Amino acid sequence: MIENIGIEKFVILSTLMFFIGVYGFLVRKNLITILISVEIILNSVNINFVAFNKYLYPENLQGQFFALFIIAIAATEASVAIAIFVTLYRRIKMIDVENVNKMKY
Amino acid sequence: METTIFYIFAIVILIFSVLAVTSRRILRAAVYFLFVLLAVAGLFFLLSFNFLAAVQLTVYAGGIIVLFIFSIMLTSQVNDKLEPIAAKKIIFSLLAAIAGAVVCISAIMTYRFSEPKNIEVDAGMKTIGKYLLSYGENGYALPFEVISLLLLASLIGAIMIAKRDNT
Amino acid sequence: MNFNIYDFTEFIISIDNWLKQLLSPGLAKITGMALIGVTFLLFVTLLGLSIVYIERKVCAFFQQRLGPMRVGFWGTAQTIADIIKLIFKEPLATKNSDKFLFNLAAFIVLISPFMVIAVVPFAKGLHALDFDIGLFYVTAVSSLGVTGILLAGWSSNNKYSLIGAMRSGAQIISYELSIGLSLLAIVILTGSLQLSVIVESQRDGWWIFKGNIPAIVAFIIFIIASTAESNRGPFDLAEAESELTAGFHTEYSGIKFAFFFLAEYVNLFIIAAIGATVFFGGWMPLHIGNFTFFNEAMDIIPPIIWFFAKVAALIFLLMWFKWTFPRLRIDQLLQLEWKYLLPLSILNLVLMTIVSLTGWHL
Amino acid sequence: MEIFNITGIIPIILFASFLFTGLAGGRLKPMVSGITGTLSIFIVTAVSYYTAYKYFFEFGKAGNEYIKIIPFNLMWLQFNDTLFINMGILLDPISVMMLIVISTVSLMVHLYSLGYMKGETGFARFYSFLSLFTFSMISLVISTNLFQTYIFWELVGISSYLLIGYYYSKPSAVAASKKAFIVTRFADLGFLIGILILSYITKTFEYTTLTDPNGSAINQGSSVLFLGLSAMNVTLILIFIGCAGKSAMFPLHIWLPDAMEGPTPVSALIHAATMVVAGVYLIARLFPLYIFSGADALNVIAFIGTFTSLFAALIATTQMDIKRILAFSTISQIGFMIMSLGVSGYGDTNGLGFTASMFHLFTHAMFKALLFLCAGAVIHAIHLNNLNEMGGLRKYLPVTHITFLIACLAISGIPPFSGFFSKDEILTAAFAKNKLIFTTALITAGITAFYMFRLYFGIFWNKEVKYDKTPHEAPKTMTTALIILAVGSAITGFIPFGNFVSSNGVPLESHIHFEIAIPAVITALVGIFVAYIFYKKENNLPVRVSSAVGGLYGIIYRKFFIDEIYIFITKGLIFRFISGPVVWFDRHIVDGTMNGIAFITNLVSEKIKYFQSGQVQQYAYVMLSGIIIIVITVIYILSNL
Repeated sequence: MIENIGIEKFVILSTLMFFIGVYGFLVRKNLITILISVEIILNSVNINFVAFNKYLYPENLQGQFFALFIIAIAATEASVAIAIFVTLYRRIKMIDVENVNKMKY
Repeated sequence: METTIFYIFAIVILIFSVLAVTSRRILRAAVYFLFVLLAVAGLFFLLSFNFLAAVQLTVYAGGIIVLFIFSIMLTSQVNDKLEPIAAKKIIFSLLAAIAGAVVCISAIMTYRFSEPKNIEVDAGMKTIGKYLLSYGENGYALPFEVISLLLLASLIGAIMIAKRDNT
Repeated sequence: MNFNIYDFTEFIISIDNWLKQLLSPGLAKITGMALIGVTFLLFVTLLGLSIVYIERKVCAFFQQRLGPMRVGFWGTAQTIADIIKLIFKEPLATKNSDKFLFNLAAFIVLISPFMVIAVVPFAKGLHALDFDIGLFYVTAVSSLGVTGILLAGWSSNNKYSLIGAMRSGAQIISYELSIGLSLLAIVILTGSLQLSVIVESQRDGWWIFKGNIPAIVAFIIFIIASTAESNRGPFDLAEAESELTAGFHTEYSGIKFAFFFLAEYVNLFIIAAIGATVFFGGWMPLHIGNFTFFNEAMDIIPPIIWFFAKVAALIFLLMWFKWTFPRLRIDQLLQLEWKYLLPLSILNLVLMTIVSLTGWHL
Repeated sequence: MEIFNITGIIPIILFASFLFTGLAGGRLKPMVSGITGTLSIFIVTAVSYYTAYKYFFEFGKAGNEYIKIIPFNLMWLQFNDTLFINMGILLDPISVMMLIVISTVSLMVHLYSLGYMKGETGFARFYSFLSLFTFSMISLVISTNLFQTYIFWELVGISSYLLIGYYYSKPSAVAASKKAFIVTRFADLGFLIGILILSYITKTFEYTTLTDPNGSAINQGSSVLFLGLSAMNVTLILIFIGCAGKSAMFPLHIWLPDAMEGPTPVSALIHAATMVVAGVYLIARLFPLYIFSGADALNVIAFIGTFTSLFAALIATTQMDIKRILAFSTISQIGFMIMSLGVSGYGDTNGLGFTASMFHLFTHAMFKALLFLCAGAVIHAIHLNNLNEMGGLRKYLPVTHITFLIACLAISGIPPFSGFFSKDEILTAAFAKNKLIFTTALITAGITAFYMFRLYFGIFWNKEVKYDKTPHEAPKTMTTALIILAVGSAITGFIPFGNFVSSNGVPLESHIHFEIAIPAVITALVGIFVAYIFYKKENNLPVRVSSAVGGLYGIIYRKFFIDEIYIFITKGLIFRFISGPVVWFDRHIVDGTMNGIAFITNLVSEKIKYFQSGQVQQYAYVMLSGIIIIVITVIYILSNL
């Protein structure tokens, strides 16, 4: 609980962050920056979880644990994704999302 | 006092998020993202989820960001700039994002959240440890183990993918 | 104002009260923060100056020479003179480098040791923060520094810097694991991550003595891994002069170079402080079980002196390493971590668990 | 009985050995797997003997009778209250006896293979398969219910398949393993149907319930009718088909001679001493059921056994490959056992046939394993297995020579070797039941003596052959196994077998029946004498005799054209008139439908694939706008309706 700060402020903050991430996801071409956008989205979700935990259900820690697991999954996702990017770069010397279309049709 | 700190963090988060998704220098984007992460960790500290904040610092700031920077170092040069994005694309994306944000925020504003409970959250290390390793109600032993398995799998997977072909 | 040099709790509280009387609550808090900040800045500067001087002297003695002798008594003012020189130097940056990141890197490198130093307990009640996740916070925050090094190497637009930064990044990330695991070994015994609790738990003897063999193994791993993490010899590949000129800070000059320099020595202090706190009882005097007479005799020496004595001893140990051992190759370095230290520390952790469960520790 | 819990470790040890040698064996030195396998089977043997001692002499008897002991039995699958499948261990005289037989022979074969298989590629594989086989065979004999038996029955079949095809680079070995597998699988179909009908009738799989002479299974079962016959009879004949497949009874015997493509120790273990007697064992296991509700089935069994023994013995006289001769001899001897069960009654002296069958199983395991191992030693020494190309080996292989002679005497039924005692009991039982069977069996015994000594003289006497390399005696590990088994073959006849194993558990006093024994021994001696005349020295007598009987010899030499008949039935009839149309239907109708569907799908997807641009961001646009539209619809439009 923070004085004068209601839960909706947290939720709005995370919503804005979420859509900033979405915007990044939509416009960016470089795969790494797209991944950064995705991570921003994940962080916004984490904020939501924690805020709900703190404000609405402080008696147990579900929100915190979900956030923990999200962080862990983000780590795995980032590591595998970056391994793929590096391999991709070795193959086609480029990591723009539009150039990765070998499998198209 | 805490109110002010919250606003500072919120503003930092928003500004650097925007910078992170718009910067044309890719490493700068990563650094802005680092600031976003630090501010989020600060929010967690503010809400007295100390453990979660420290995890955020270790895993994100200490781990994922370093991975990003490494991959950026491997895939681009210092004075590379990303190509400017077509105006049409920007407009459409912006429209989509703003529309989404407006819809969500209007929904949030009209929704009446139930009254916040003023109970102190017991997020101490002992409680967390107990929850993580118990398997009854509120026990997280199974997800914990599954996550550890997932981490191992991704470790091996990342090595296998990034390994140089021998052929 | 009289205060007890054995217990700083009241001293801190009285300063707080004084501030509250003087100013409005919000302002008092901000002033308190500023006070702490200024104190730490001064402390860190002082620390940097003295450790650099000590290092030069120790190095010199190891190499059978005298070291700085001209400025001040036995060259004590040499480092101050150096700092003054660095401040007045022109800050340079290479062409086509990313100036913003180039400047930012120097700050990020210095921020992380500052954040760590906040939780170090110098004496009873003398610390800025006493987190319940103390040790975890230390490892979390100290991992921020690597970002600064990577940024410095990248933004210098210099291949030596880049290679140095890459090496440094790989090295720090790897050795972080061993450090964490070796500290965890003691955490198993104390059952808490809070640094003040860890210190308090050593009232009847330091963990290095009480903790049986696993504690000693943990300490050895800690010392090796933290030497590597702070990029000091024999693991100073990131700034290997003969190969990479000066590694990631080749292109830095003037005050920004001083930042890197300072950060390295503050890190040295932090490693020694954490090592002393966890393994050697921090500010806790040397106590032996219920040997009351001896314990009381030891208590006469103020805790703050105990603390700095231990830290000084550990710093000397680390310097000794640096000036004695030859440098490793990068593949040897990573092999050492991944093939030996990491399995060993995991094994040690298991051993420690057994020791703790069966109560074989004292 | 807690003391018997130790028996439970037998399968565990063997399975562990199988896993270890199978998974890790390829990476270690070959000898490590060999020694691991041998050591584990040694432990198993020790435990088996311990179990047998405890069972027969301390805990097995309740009053005057050996009872069935179940140390543990775990519920595995439950269908309803009465019908369930367990996994457990059943100890009774025959299973304990089988434990001893299997572990002993298996130990000998393991030991022997250390020398025989040395240097072969896939040494570890060999040992892991041996462990698998021993594991499944032992689990088979200690099963508590039919279903468990069936599971291990199939496992045994698999390990036999693997071991026959051990030299998988040799086409003939591959063909032989496939043949063995298909034939026994075909027979197992009958077995499975039998099990299902039996469980339908009796509502149980448990042996204790099934074979209780006063139990519900036997009483209820006999009243059910099927096609005018007693359903029990049909069922039991179906089960017998399974047994016939495994035990190589006519007309399902064709796989066994070909199975000799496997390594010789395998032939000794699986195709002489253990797996092929599984059929005999199963009939013995269900014996009360056969006696009380399947008299007709038992008659069928008796006649098939008799016919097979004569038939196989006749073929054995003409064959040239030494392992093949032994294989036919095995078929013939198993025919004896089956026949003996078929002529047996229940209880007291009526049950002599049962005891005799088990006794013969026991002694046969010893001497037939010995014969095969000796043949292996001969092959090891000269790398030939055609009788025509060998001779005069007695000088080079003294140990093999002596042990082989003992085994020949034992199988011919010459006192005091073991075969004499068991064969005597079989003949006595047959005499009491049916004179025709008795006469046939007596003649078969004579023929047995003849072909065994034909083999003996052909290998060790006859002509002196110049070998490329001077043959030398087998290594120590091999001769040790030979000597131990020879001692076994020589003396096991003196065991008062009836005291331990009998049809109803009550000890049966056994003695030699001289009125049967004397003619039998004389017949055997005549057989040996004829063999002596024909084959002791090289002469043209055999050729003259064979050309004298001409056509008959040809027919026998071609094994009565059974293989050709099979080929005709399968290729000429089944493949042409049934499989052909089925294949046509499958190719054109079934595949045609499927291909048509696929073709249409392909056509459609060719048209619509351009929606998939491969651009993730486009998808994200579509998804996001979709979500927004849905949300707006739900919130602002639907809620205002």
